Amino acid sequence: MSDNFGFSDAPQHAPEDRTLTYLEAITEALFVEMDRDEDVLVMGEDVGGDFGGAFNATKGLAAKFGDRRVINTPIAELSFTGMANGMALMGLRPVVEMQFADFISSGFDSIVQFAATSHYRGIGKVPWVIRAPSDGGIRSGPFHSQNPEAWFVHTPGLKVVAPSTPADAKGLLAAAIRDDNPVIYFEAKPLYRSIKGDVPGGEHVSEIGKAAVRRSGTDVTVIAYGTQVHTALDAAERVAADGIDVAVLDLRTLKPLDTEAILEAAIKTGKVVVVHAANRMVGVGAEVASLIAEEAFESLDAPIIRIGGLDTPVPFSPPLEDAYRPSAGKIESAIRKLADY
Amino acid sequence: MSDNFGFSDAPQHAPEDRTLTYLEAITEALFVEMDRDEDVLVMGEDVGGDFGGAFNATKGLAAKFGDRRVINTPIAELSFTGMANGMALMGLRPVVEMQFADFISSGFDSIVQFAATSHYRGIGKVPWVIRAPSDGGIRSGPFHSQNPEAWFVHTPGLKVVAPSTPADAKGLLAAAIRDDNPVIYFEAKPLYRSIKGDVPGGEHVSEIGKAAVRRSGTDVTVIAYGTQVHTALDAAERVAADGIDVAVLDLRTLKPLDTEAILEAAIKTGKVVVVHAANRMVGVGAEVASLIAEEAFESLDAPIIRIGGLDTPVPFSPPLEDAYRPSAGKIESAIRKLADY
Amino acid sequence: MNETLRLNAYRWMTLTRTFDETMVAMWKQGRGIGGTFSERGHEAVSVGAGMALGPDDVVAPMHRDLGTYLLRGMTPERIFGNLLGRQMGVSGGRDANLHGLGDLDLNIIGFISHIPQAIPTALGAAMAFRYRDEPRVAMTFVGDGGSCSGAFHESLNMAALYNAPFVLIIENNQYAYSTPLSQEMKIADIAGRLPGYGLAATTVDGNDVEAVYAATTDAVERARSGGGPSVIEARTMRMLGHAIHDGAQYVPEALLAEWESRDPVRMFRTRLIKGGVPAEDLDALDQAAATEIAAAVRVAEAAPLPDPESVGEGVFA
Amino acid sequence: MNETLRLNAYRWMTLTRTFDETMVAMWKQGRGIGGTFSERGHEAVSVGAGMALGPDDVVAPMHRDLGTYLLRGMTPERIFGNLLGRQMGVSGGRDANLHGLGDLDLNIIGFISHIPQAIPTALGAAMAFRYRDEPRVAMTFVGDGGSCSGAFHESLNMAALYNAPFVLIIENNQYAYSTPLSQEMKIADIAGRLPGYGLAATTVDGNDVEAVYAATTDAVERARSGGGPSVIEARTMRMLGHAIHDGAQYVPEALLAEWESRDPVRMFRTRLIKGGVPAEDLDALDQAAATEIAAAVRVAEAAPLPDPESVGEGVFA
Ligand SMILES: Cc1ncc(C[n+]2csc(CCOP(=O)(O)OP(=O)(O)O)c2C)c(N)n1
Ligand SMILES: Cc1ncc(C[n+]2csc(CCOP(=O)(O)OP(=O)(O)O)c2C)c(N)n1
Ligand SMILES: [Mg+2]
Ligand SMILES: [Mg+2]
Repeated sequence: MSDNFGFSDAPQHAPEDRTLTYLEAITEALFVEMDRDEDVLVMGEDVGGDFGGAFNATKGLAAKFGDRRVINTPIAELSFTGMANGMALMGLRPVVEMQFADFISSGFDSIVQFAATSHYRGIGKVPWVIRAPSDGGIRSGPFHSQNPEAWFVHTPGLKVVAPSTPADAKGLLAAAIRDDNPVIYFEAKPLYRSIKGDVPGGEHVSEIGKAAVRRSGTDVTVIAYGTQVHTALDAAERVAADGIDVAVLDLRTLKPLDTEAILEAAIKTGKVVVVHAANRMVGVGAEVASLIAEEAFESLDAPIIRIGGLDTPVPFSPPLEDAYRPSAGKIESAIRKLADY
Repeated sequence: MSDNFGFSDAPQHAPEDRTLTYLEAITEALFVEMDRDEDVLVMGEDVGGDFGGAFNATKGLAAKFGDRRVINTPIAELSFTGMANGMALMGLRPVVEMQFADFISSGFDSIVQFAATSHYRGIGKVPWVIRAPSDGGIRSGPFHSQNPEAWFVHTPGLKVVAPSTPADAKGLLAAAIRDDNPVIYFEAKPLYRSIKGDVPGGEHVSEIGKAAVRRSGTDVTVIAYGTQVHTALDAAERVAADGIDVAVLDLRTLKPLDTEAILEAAIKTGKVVVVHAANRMVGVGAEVASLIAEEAFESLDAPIIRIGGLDTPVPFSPPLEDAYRPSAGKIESAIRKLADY
Repeated sequence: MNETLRLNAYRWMTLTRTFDETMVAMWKQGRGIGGTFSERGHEAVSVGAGMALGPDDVVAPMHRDLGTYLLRGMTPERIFGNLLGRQMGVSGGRDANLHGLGDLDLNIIGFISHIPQAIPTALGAAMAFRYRDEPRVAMTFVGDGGSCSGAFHESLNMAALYNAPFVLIIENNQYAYSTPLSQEMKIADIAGRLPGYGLAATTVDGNDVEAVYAATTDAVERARSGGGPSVIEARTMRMLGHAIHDGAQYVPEALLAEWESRDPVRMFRTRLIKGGVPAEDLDALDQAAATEIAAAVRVAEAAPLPDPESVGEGVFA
Repeated sequence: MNETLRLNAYRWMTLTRTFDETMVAMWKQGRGIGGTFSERGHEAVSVGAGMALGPDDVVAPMHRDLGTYLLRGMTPERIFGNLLGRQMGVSGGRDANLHGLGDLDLNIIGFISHIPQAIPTALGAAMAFRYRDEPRVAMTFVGDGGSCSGAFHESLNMAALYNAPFVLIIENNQYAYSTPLSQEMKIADIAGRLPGYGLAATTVDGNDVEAVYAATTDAVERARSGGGPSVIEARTMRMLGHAIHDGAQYVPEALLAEWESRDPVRMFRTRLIKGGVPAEDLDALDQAAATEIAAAVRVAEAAPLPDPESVGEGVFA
């Protein structure tokens, strides 16, 4: 490992607004934030050199910022995440890449025990970000398709974000880096190259903890995040022809949840579908549905329907994986059921 | 480690029914099942020799069954649980003790990735039990008080049980040992010596997946498990004087959930409080409440109230821990609120 | 190795190589589903080590040990079926590529992604044999990359402590994905770690199937006779990318050229011919392999995908 | 050590011992809350190693390193406050006993139960110093038991790889809870593992504060001057149970007697007196320690518990 690279004083990566893919937006956030703040560094398996990670999200960073700030690690999630804890306590802002979100379980203790509890116990601030390329539908099998966010939303002391658009991919990553707490950033790898969108240039920071209405509607509300925002929007289109007017709320942040926006959206239509790609049982959707059942009970006009992955490992074979995942069709059926209720 | 101990042909530990503490019932189940089946063995930190584990749950086993069947392990949760995976694939039935449930996160990959997925992927059966001494209220601080069951109930492929009585402590442990799947057995350590109850002698096996009505009532249903069954019963007593008739459903198994019993109990009163000691957010209670909000919506007469630990690490100091935990008082308020609704 | 064993070894190596080349070609043609892993360059390790096991021994191969699966009787057909997500594939379409190739009837524990989970799992199998006083051995593999991970340490410490009938093959192929050995560890000699556990370790030329076989046979016999665990570091080279999509531009060409000149299959072929085996006999084995693999692909490609209705089956036993 | 350092070392050792004896007595009298850990027998390690650090260095002590906390300026008052769950305790009543004694103003990273999490954390601190080219060192501790766990391996491999300014003290006190060393590992010499990472390791008498100090000073200076990480195995004995409730009947009496004859505090006192220090000077330090600890207990016991309303504060920064 070479230590000879200094910090860059080059201008920000992209001062002007552009249309970027979701993946490009992630890379741009890393460029901008590393350029802005010398305390920001990137670490993980294969993130360095010319390679730039299994998905090329960190490509170009080592060339610009040097090996010192883009650190290749051995396969040791528990300890390189633990190392990030120590770096963060000393005031650095490490951005740790898990090669796939599936491998975040290998670093579990360093996250849920150390990072999550440290500020509460008076140990100090742990301002890191873990980037976790998650989600499936791309035939990667049980160990390269997982959506493990529920484990972390359940655990007190972690923030969790899950962008669904290129603009949020950039803005929430920047916000996560600037946040003084450990933030797990679930990036939906099926969106990497499949969606493009307008992304503000230069510094662009979204607010953590704020949901966004992606579509307004008066009949049924679909609450979703990540890939499923797009699936929900598809489903909304499908039923629009039949005069069913669907609202889609994108949670964007899973912890802290934007309870105000959730309740407002639920109350508006009185009929709610909650959707995520992660398996349904004790998923984040259960929290959203329970919240509504407790706080917006009076406004409810129908059962709250949850749609998620089935309660199985993520199967590989296309017909099985398709049966496993939420889909526009499944959401459409739920919407119609509620509309008819 | 000595290999010289054979298997015992002594009679079962306790052929006759007795009044036992919760902890004694656990030990008795281990005796009976080890005596019955040579494939059953016990492993974990400090479980062996004369010591018998941090809580003495395995005391006497090594003397009776030998070091060969009661294996002291180094501090290596990831790999001794992984070892249990391999043993179980070969047909043994290891019962692994986590010294505290809090340390189950150190063995996470071996549980949620390997054991949970193996049968589905065609690798084979993994019939182990992990005993996890959980729960707090006894001033043990953030790392000796945790209730991590939600992580595992969310993960497809694991069974999860949580006995609240000595009879179930014995019966569910025996059932877990005989089950062909990985079963996590959350034993509530605050109950170890604080409750006694009648326990059937000899072989006693409870059915996994069946909830039990611990108290019938017509006004409000409290659904709970583990320590909180007792707290709920206390709360029910408190309001009984005012003519509020409370039903208490003890889940006993958290996965697979007894959805039928839950819905029946919810429908009966139309008013539900869900309680657990684990923190509330994305807890098992969220699944129970969401299930009811979806499947028993028509029968609901009031919001579903969830009570759980706060969304903080478990604090040590008595006033903080008391504020953190569910209590008879908190449950009582919820019951009254619903009764008045 | 005697003559029979040598011909057997060649047979498995050429079958493995043919499988691999066919698979790589199919994926390039877009006939694959998802990604997959080539094990080109690893044939001597997977075949040499696998052949050292007895039929009752258990093995937990990793993603570059195709040869081990094949020689233990997992048919190319079922493996192609797995790669293609077919119902008749080893995992019934549930697991991907070279993961999930588990069949306890063949005494094979299937691979799991999370590195190096195979080590404690195989150690557990060894502990079961010890528990039951069965004269069986459990073997598994780990990469140079996987050897940096905690379970390596925890498990080898316990293997030594419990004197388990356990054999670990370290496949040091110079890279973990894009990361060269020099960025994985300061040392160059992974086997040098083993004395720290009270374990003996040997280093062998991982491109020499007979050397791998000899070292593994010693280790297996030691384990079987109560002599405890051992570890073998096989030095080899991953000749293609990490996975099928990876062009591996990060590997210096000279390094590849050097190892290409020591290709395990060709090297062994040359040795056999020098030792008096008629080239035609080897050609016949090559031909048989080609025929077998082509047939396997035909069967797998024609086989049906799983019924989506079955998706929920088998989560619990 | 020169005269001043030696007196200093004695001062911290006797303060540590007095704290520990007072704590044990209080818990036996039912004046404690929850459990706690005695570090009797570990005074030479925690004081000798801790004194080798400069003020800007960072340390992550474990549950038997009371001396290190004290000598870095964490007052007995605040520590008793922590043990008793008081608002003025180090963690404000949030963490228990000797956990959660963190104070970055004193360059102390508080302990976390999950063994051996302190190792990667302290390594991360060392990496931050290296990143910023600061001449600072990070030090931490692990038990014999903790050395069997995966993070030990992963972290030492990375410490060597990155040449981090990092020092690890292995406190080999013969037991992990009830489990003797012989049931934790096959080897007897934990330091023997370190060459496997490309690291130097030294073994010292953990009951000799000067030996610990000398070895640690070397290690700290090497780390500070860019010479990279090192590991010191300090051999000592846990003289009481694992935690306060544990009678430790599983420890052979002869073993305890042997180590009792080498009690680190008494041994050092004898050496100091032999070296010409007047016994009265040491008595004065003992007396000062007794006064300080008694006062600390008074303050902590009188201090208020936290306000239950504050329970939700501080989860996020
Ligand atoms: C815990 C974990 N982290 C990351 C990965 C992703 N991954 C798959 S293979 C691999 C490299 C493995 O290198 P090595 O162990 O040397 O085996 P090789 O592929 O070279 O045969 C990585 C990083 C994984 N499978 N498991
Ligand atoms: C991962 C993990 N497993 C189990 C425990 C419970 N535990 C606390 S201390 C201890 C023994 C530690 O032994 P050692 O590392 O030798 O330190 P010592 O207590 O002897 O100083 C155990 C098993 C823990 N803290 N962390
Ligand atoms: Mg490799
Ligand atoms: Mg110890």
